[in-house]
Amino acid sequence: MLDINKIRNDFPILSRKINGKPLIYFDNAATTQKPISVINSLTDFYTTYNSNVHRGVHTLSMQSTDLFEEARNRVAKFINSQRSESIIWTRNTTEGINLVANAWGKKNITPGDEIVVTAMEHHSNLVPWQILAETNKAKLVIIPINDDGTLNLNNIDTIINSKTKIVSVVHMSNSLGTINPIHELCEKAHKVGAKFLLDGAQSAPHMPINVKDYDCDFLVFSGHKMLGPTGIGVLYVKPDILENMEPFLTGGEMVLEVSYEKASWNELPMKFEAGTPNIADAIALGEAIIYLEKIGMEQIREHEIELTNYALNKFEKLNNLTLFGPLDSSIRGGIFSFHSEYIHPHDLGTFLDNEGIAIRTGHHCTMPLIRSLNIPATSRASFYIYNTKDEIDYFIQSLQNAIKYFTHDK
Amino acid sequence: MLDINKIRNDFPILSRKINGKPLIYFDNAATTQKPISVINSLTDFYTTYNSNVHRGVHTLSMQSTDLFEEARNRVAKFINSQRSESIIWTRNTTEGINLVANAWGKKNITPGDEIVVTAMEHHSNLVPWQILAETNKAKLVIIPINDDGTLNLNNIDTIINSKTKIVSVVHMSNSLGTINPIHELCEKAHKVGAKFLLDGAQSAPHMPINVKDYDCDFLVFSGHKMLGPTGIGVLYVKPDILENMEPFLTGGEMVLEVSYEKASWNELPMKFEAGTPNIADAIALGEAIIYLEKIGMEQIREHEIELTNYALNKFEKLNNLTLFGPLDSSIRGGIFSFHSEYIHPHDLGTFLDNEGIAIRTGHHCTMPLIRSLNIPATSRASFYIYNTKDEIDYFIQSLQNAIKYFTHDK
Amino acid sequence: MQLNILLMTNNLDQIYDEVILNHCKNPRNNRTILNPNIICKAINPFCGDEVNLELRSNSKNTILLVGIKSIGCAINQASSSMLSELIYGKTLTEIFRLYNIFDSMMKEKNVKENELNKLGELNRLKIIKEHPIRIKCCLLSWKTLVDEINIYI
Amino acid sequence: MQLNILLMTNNLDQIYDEVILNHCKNPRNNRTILNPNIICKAINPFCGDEVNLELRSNSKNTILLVGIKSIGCAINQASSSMLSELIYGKTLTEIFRLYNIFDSMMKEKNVKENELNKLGELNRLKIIKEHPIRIKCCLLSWKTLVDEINIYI
Ligand SMILES: Cc1ncc(COP(=O)(O)O)c(C=O)c1O
Ligand SMILES: Cc1ncc(COP(=O)(O)O)c(C=O)c1O
Repeated sequence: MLDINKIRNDFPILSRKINGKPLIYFDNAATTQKPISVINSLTDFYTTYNSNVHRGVHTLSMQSTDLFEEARNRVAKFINSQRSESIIWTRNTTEGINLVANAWGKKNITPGDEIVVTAMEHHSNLVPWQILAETNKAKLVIIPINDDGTLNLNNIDTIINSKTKIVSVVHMSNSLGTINPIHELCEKAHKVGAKFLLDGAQSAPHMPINVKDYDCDFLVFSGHKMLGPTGIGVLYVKPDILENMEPFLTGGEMVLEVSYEKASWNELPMKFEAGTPNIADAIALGEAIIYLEKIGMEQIREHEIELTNYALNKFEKLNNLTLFGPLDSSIRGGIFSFHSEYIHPHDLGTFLDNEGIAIRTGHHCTMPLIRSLNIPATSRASFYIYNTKDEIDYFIQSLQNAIKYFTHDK
Repeated sequence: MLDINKIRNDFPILSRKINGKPLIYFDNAATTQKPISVINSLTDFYTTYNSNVHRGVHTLSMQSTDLFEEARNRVAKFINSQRSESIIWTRNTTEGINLVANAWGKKNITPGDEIVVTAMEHHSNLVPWQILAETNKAKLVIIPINDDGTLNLNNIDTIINSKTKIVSVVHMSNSLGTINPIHELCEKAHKVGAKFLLDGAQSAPHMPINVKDYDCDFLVFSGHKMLGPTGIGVLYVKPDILENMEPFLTGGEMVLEVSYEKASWNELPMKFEAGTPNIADAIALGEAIIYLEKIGMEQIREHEIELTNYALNKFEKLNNLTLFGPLDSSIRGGIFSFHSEYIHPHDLGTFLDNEGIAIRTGHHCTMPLIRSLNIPATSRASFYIYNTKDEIDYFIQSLQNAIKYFTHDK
Repeated sequence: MQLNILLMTNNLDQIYDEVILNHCKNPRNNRTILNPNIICKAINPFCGDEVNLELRSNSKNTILLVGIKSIGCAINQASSSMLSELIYGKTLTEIFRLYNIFDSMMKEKNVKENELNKLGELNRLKIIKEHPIRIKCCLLSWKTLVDEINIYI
Repeated sequence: MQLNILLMTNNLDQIYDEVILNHCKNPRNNRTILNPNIICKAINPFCGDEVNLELRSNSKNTILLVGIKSIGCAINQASSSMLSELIYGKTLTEIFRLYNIFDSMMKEKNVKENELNKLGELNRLKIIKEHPIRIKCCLLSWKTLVDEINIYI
């Protein structure tokens, strides 16, 4: 059991009032709040160590480099990557996927090849593949979903076939909460010789991640969704693939030798990090990981299963709305998308905001999925380590009040 | 005249001791230190407003969006851009140039075209063009330099000709300090119908920048070199060009409508900002600009001219080393690269570090330039608003001591 | 940091006042009409708001009949319902002027009192300015109409 | 934040101790030799350090003559000069072992006392561990040689 009160004290923003009411932050799938240790790490860096990294012989530069590379090692351990060279800093999940689609994809996808994603992908794990498929004359194939928001794997052996070159799948859906069967999909991809990319944007913050166990070739996630600052993300690449990838962004830091005519590339992972990196935020992400590991990723997952069961139970009793996603908390994260014909998500969002509750409304960057549900948008509440059952109670109550407000005459 | 003492008090790191000596930070061309207002802006954001931007209906999201877009407006005003849509957030200068080379270049450079850069470009303004020239079968043409580190424009009308499609030039050289004649070069580019990109990484922090006056088509710079945090940079694009540029990174935020088959693009500038942006650092860069504007960019330039003249005068008296770059402070920034045959830059760097002085040694990401000087590397001292003549005195003294240390027997 | 929005009014009943809620619960002219000569439709893909507008005008470009079917949030519905009442009997040129006043009001521009009066109940939507993300909801039906009639005037 | 480096010794005379400065001001075997049978060369493009190494060995792979010309920083020069003394009279296999000890020492690995003793003056370079950026300078000439002789052993 997490000591939620203690945890909440570490998050200064949670004591903020919104419209006179205590903030209930249920927009964690969009971005999470930051503990004081992460905020302090930024202040510490800029007041004590700030310098550009690599190749500096002065003390500040050596110290910055040390902290920066230590953060990389920490990320490597966090996802059980054996080599820290496998960790490439990106801005966010989106950049990570673009990097793979360009640096690996452009070279390895040939006409007639197939790229497989699922029907529940975030735009960031869909559009880069659409573009790659178009430029390299490949075909994008979609794994469909069942009504309960799980993947429909009935025809999976037709979908993942000898033409498949990469399978790119979201670990935990940010719209449905579904946790997908990664081991199975990765194995199927490898069996036909395809690579496997795991979009861990929603899973890395909420459950233990183990690249060695999954055996995935690529993993991407964003720091800002796991207590870290905005502007820093991670791309993990399996060592043997990394060696054969072309660079993506080019310029300073990523080169070894440059003449006016041509350039050769620096060693890994610098080859993929052009220009001055986001040093302070990388270090702060390391600090966020320290915080998460202190609580324990297993414990975090348990806490969220508990909240999820609690919320599922509450939602079950409401008959004026539809909840999306699986009802089994063992394959669902703490993400609740729902729709009510009695209230538009925008109006609900505004109503709840008036009660201090922050939820997200819209298509959550999964527009084709939301359209396939035949609704314009959903409302989404998503939980994290600092959320409580009391907050869920208040939220469910407010939700009911909102529906009343917009359906009955005053 | 700047009130340097007052300014120094705003920079917490300047009171740090390095090896028991007060820090003299002369590595500003690599990255600058941060004033307390910028550091506080990060803390403020994460303790009070933190949320993802755009499309959120809750208070935190509206406030974050407001602050984020306000920072964009501030950048627009800072460089005298009429429209804030012209301001695209990037990670750094390097990403900005890559974005142009890809989103504009891939479409507009055809076989036989010429791309013009100078012999003093940073790798970040060289390698992306090498790659583009190779993939699009164009030719990269180099404007040579004179012995005094200024551009040699004798054959400029042959170099910039009807085949030229883009001229991409560093405003202030990070290795030589040279300030290039932008008006003239931009006019020549436009006369032949070519676009003009200005690499403002070293100029935007140190002098007034006016995109309307220069009439440049693209301008790039990095927040971390102008008191802002690492991880945020700016690309300015002239409005009419912006409309016709293809997206670069794709995914969340930058799309308008997405189906499983294809996507259409969001309005400007979001079309070029895929995924969750670096919100906190963009806002903090806005805060850095407030700080710079309070001092005044004209005043900053004057201060640096004064330091430059002072340092030039000191360097002139040393006969055991070679100083690179022009000796006229009206076309030179506060950047001093030099070489002495009596001491290797690495050893000098280590020696000065022992005295608390941070300088950079190496090729400063301008390897072809440094090689053309027939030396392995230079030592570089670079100044900013918080540097003083006293510091220059101590630096020059230490420099002489270092040469003594390595040439005479103890 | 300067944050205008910090001072915003956020009392729910000020946003969803009686008039707005009434329009949204009982949308006026919520129908299709016979023989429309102006038909337009718009979708805001971000939130799924959708407007279907049908008008019949005479040779003097005066609106004689209005039908509007609007799906979406309360603000979009109320704005559409108000539009359907306000444009009745107006010429296309007059509608264009009304739109300009409304658009200016929503974009923080200075608008004269006597101009604002022409908007009637639409004035109630001024409060939405403080929720920038929802200004689009207010303007959707209006912008749709004006984009269409632009060719006639 | 944990910062091992914070505790680093930074006294200049510890880095550039007399022995190191002496080697760098009076580099040993700084010459080309006649009829070398092993020649190798390396450049570190980042700082321009350059090493040119010429050796003559006998049929038992024992080094009989050493010439080394090294350009670069004091650390590289000292390391090269020490190398030229240390490898004299050694077999290629012995050199390879010495390199492994030296490399381990510089990379924070545990190395036994009696192993370290074999390095002689090279032990002085241990302090460079605290300046990670300059470890490459220490190792350049050694790595160049070992990469070359790898094919012989
Ligand atoms: C002239 C110039 N251009 C480009 C860059 C690259 O900047 P960044 O590393 O922030 O991308 C630099 C900084 O080193 C520079 O000085
Ligand atoms: C599943 C999933 N993938 C990708 C992303 C994109 O993350 P970012 O915006 O940090 O690039 C998100 C976040 O919205 C997500 O939830």
